[in-house]
Amino acid sequence: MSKSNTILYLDGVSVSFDGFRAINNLSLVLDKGEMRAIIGPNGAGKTTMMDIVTGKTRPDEGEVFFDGQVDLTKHDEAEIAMMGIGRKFQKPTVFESHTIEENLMLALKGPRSIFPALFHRRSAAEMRQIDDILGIIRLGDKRNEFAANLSHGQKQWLEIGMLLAQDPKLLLVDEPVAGMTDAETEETARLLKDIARDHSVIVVEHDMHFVRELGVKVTCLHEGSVLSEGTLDFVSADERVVEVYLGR
Amino acid sequence: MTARVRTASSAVRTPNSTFFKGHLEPMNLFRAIGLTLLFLLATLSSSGASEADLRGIIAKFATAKGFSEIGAVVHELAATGDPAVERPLAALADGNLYVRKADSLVFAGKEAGESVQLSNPLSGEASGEAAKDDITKIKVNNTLRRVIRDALGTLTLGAKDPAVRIAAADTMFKTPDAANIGPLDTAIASESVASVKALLEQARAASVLVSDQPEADKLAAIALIGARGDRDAVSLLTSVEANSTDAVKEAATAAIANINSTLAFWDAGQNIWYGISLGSVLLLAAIGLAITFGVMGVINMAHGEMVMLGAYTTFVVQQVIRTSFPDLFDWSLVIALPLAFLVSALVGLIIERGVIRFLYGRPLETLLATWGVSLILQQAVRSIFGPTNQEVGNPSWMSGSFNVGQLAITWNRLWILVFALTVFAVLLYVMKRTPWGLQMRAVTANRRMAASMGIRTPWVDALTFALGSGIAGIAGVALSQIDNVSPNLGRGYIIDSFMVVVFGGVGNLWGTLVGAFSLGIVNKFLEPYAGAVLGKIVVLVLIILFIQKRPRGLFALKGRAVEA
Amino acid sequence: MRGNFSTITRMFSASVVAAGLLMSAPAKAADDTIKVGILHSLSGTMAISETTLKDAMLMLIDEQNAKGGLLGKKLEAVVVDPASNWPLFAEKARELISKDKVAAVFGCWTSVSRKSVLPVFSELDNILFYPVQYEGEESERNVFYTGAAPNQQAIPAVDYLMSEDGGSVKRWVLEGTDYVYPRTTNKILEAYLKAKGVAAEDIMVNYTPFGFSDWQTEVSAIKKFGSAGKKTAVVSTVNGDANVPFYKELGNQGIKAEDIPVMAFSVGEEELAGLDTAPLVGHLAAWNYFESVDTPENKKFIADWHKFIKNDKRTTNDPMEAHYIGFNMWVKAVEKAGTTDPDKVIDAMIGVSVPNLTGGYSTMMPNHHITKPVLIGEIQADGQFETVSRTPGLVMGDEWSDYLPDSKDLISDWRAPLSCGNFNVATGKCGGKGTN
Amino acid sequence: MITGRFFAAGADRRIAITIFILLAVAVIVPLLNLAVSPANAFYVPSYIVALTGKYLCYALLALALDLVWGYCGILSLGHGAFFALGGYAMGMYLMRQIGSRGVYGNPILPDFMVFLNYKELPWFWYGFDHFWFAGLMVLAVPGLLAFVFGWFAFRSRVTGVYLSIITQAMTYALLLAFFRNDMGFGGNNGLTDFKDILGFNVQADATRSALFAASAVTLAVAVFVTWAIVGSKYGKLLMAVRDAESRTRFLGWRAENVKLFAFTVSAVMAGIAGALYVPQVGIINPGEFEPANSIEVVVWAAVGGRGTIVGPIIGALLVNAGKSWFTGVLPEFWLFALGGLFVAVTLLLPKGIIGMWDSWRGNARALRAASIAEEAGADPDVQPPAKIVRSAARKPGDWSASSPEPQPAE
Repeated sequence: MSKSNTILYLDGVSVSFDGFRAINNLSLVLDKGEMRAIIGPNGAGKTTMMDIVTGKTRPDEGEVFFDGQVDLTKHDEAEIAMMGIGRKFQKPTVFESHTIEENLMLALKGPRSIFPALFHRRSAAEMRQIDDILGIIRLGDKRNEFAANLSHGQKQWLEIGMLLAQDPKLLLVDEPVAGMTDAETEETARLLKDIARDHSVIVVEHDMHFVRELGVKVTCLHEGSVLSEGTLDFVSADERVVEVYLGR
Repeated sequence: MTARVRTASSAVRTPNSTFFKGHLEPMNLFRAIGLTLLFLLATLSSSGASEADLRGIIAKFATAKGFSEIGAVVHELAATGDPAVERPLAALADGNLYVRKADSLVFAGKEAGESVQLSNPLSGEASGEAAKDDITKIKVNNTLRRVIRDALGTLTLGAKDPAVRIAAADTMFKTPDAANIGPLDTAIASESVASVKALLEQARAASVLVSDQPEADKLAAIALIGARGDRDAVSLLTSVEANSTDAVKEAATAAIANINSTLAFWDAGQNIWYGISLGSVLLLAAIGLAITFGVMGVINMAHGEMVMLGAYTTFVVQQVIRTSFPDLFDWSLVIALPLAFLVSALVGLIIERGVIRFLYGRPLETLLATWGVSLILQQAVRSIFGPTNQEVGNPSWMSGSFNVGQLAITWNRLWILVFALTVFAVLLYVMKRTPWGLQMRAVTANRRMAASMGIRTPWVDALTFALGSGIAGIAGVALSQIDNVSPNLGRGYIIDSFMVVVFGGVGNLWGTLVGAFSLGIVNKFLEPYAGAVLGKIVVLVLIILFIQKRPRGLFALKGRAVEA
Repeated sequence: MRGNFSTITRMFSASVVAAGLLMSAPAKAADDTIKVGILHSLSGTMAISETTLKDAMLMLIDEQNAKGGLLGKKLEAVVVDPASNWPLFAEKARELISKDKVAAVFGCWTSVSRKSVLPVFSELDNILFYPVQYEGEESERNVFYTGAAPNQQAIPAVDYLMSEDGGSVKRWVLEGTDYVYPRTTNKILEAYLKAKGVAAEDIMVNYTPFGFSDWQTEVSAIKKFGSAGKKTAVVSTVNGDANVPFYKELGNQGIKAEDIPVMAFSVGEEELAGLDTAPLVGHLAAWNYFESVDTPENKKFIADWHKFIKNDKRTTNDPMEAHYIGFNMWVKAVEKAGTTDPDKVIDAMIGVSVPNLTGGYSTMMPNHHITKPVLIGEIQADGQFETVSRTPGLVMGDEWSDYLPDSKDLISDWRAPLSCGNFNVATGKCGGKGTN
Repeated sequence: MITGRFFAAGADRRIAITIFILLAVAVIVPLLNLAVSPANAFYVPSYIVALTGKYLCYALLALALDLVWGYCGILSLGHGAFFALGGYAMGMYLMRQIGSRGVYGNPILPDFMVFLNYKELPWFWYGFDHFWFAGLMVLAVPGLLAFVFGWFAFRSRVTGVYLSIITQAMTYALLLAFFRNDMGFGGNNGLTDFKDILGFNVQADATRSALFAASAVTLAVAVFVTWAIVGSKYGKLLMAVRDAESRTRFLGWRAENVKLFAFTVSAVMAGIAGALYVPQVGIINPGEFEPANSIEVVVWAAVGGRGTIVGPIIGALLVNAGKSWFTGVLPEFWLFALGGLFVAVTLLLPKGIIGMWDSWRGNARALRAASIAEEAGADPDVQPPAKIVRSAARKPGDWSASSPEPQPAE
């Protein structure tokens, strides 16, 4: 496999915690501009994989490359984030004692050191960017609300908005529709498809309807390695997937 | 006894000028005069002195002025060689000999409140009472006590009890005297217990070294003493080295070097023992914390005060025992243990129900609130018992020490070690093997799941906290044996306890065990080089650095990050 | 938004006013009483020692009032709690003098607390009676030192140990807590011992931290040092709390007083009360007073104390005697001066002589230290000391030790015309202080 | 923009008023002390000046602690160490100013060195005869210690109670170290017997008043600086790190640097507080390193309201005034009161006095605020009135942990 032209390249990655192999010889390649859905039962290693990509967990062995040439195992979370990998957590994590606007302001792409932040003044360009994102995530009217006052679904969106503000090359989105109504789910799918037009995206999700709606290539993980990969129809037809995950 | 004295008298040698050379210290002068008198008198009266004679000598205590005159009377008494003088001499050493002001008669006495029960110093027959004001105590000081001990040493060489003979041999070893050789020879001849015999031979060798016997004998003596190999041997040989010449001096030097190299090895062992012993104290102090902090995540800053409550419980128990059941004193700690556990556990339960349960999930607030509780408990104890230290006595089985090789091991430290390990083992058992332990671990692992399975989680919390506090309480019983029992007792242990738990790894009892012993040993190895203060600072800095390296401690549980 | 303003103003004024009010509220200056400040810690680490002194002072003041007070007025004790916090000592001293207008203050225990309040006393010109043995090297116009200077405790103690009665000690362990008093005392003793011909290798000095509790290593080092074939003694300046574990370890490791006696300067009856003294019989302490001293004055003092404190078990100790002497001296000086004005009383104090509890008189010397007998006592099984030696006469407190190179030329004399606490006899100049 | 905000309405107004009051006090109290005759009812006695001056230093210390605790969630139980180090730096300057007026008259060596037989001045005492150098050290020493300590701790992601415990270990280690006489800092007795500061007698009423004014002005400046920091984007980031540290990391912020900056600034503020404190109380000794002191600072901040700027100041003033009162009038009850305060504040007043006041006022204002928010919503430069104090914790324990149940310590 060639690394060039991939946005994310995992080869033979393993990691274990206290003897438990969370990721076992996992290989996964994501092309530039691709959106990929990852499914799999609990404990299949989905979140751990994201931890490895974002630098939170170091793999015991294996290669992890970003954009074809950057070895991600040598960098920490902040560096990786700066390179252009954004991540949304399973549980929506926003800054609850800040307003929506401030949340986005902190996420906006820009210098990430202390002193610029200390003497930072809002520019019109930044305000425009924030306006745009607020439009995309449909929170324009709540700009000055505290994030804590948002509903669960709105927090999910805000978090996605913060990812957008980061302007990453690759988005890792963990269970974006958990706890959402059907309408919200559809809305989110549309939003992600929008985003996927100019970003690479990995979506982890249990909701099969949602995955179907995304209409992208699917990878099924099981016990830390790839069980099956292909279109949703292909994967859901796979005997082993049915066995361990979808159920008969 | 008479036989012994007779033989002794035949071996009498008048102290000559060589004996005095280099020994003109007052102590030796005392002893020399005493021994001279002893043997002169012994030659005169082959069958011991009559009781009237002894009475006459004892009466001199009434008129003796100052320690040196009293000392002279002691010598005179010892010189009679009569075993009957043991009683008055022992009474004198204990400060129980009195002079009645009215008639200047000497009595043994026993204090009973404001008056003193008098008895005949020789026979021990009771002879009435006297008010304290009517009698004068015959004062003794260290020097006199030593003189008496030496005198008694010679007198008790033939005692029935081997322990007394050992003590006598020991005394004579430490205070060698050429005149002792004779009596020792007799004693060695009739000694049947091998270990006592060896000691007597060493005592004899010591005496040979200060005599003017031939060089060959002295060299043999040095070899014998060198084989003894302890500090007392070094002490003796050092003075021999200083006071002799040529071959003897060389032999002494060699023997000292030899002993010192063995002792260096034992010193390392001793350090490890001290470390283990300190470790056991740390373990005791920290183990309760390992439960409240490690298992429940509750930062209990009042933990030290739980220890203090345990110590005060011990004090109260001993107080009751002293006034009401003096015979039970040796059992006081055993009685105090369950009570201390209950007292501290109860207070812990109250704290948990009253304060901590409202603060679960907010560890920093818990820290502050329990700190406040600790201030209140401290001041409460201070108000009730007063600010001064309280006396907690050591039961006899926790006093003194014994030797393993050249390792001096004190009983109280050993018992504390045993106790700490026992508590640890019991706790481990409770956690791993009992239904309650299972519930506790279940609640720790997954609270909601545990609750839905019918475990009453609030009760488990409360009881776990009470258990942790109760264990701190019984730690207090043990610590009362080696530390001050004062309202500040707990303060001294809280930081150390936290260090142990954090170092060992939170949530892991084995980590606490390893943490406590390794910190204890490191501390004790640093102490001789860096001094106590610097040693402690170094340990603290090491822990701070260690936590940077392993933020979750030595035995941390790894796992997929919980966050996100 | 006015709410914000009022919030803030109210809160601020509340706290500032509270601070002010709290401080100034009870300044009911009754003219018919003379106020006496008592500045001893009632909480914190020093409470263990100082609380007793507060009670002793209250008793003395009660007794004086029963005798009709002073200058026809009643005495009134003002008790404050500096909580073992040294800056708080200074604050409380200031409060006593400025707010409560006390005529004199009896207080402090540790050297650092005394050092902390010194500037306050000289600034506000009041009198402090300091009742605890200390390291010397100080003589202030506003302070009267009724405890022992090193030469009133340490040197006679060492003399005793060197004497025939004391066991002709040849080898010395100087064991202390790491603070100024032990450091200075040990410096003086080292110089003194060397002057007496003790070789450097026969002196071992060791320091441990405050509240030290694990003495295993130190005690075994003492044992080792003591096995060099010469009579060895320990001179202990170990402070307060650390003593109990120290003695327990000594007892357990079998160090008997007959073999290696320990001479302590900071262990009194109060400290022994927390100990089972049976294994310690024969260990020594040097003080200027023991509870066991058999004089009528002492008997009365102890009886009064037991009555006052309503507990027959409470002991008396040396610092209590120091307060007894200090208080009586102050009373006498006030009567002599006819006023409580500190300036006049300070001048009247010198030369005042009052009975002490050990059957003699103590006199205030021009260096603001007093004359005292020095007693050496051995610990008894009942927790008391028995006097085994006593200096033949009274010893005058020597503030500037003759055994320290930098202070041997200094003297103190607060009488006119010298009026100097650190007069250098070599240069003939007052060291720059105290000429006011 | 800063000035714009400063004169704007809302929570910021509270800051302006605080600064105004502090500056006013800095002028009025010395005037009432020096220019008014003691007989006058408005006279402020010197000891009140000294006492409140001391409180203001404590208030500065509490504010410093609050910057890291309230705004960044770092519960430092070792801030007393920075305070004490600043104090020692100032104390060393004051010691050198004694010159030959010490009891032994040695022009170079302080008294304690003379009787401990120091032959010459230890190297670390060099330069302290200059005020500028000492002033620099007041900032540098605590700052550097905090920087090094924080750099290690935050980089290794030591957080929560672990951090609290090792900060406590730090101050404890320093306590033991400074107790050692061999360290050359005067051991247990510390540094004392000061004479002059910048040529003025430290005991003179005028100097005291000047020090008081300096403390008040410094506190005012510190309030302003803290306010500016907290209001900046960095300040938002600081709170973001407090609320969701991992989120900030995945946004590309270096959370450890964010914390390190606040920790260092806070330590420097604490150092300044210590430096102002020492000439006013006349002594600095290792007792200031006592872990108990650092914990007491935490309760000042908690009483007033952490995560606010005014709260810690009010807390420090009130608790210390209470301490002065209790230790004078009811000595036996001081620890009961202090201990009870700890418990009561954590249980009943988690947001402190300020927080309680705000939530009380908040209900009344909520309606009005909502309508204003609508009008003002479009203009980004005008801060809408907050429903609550924006920086205060919204509810107790918000940033401590998410679940209100016992959690095994991580």
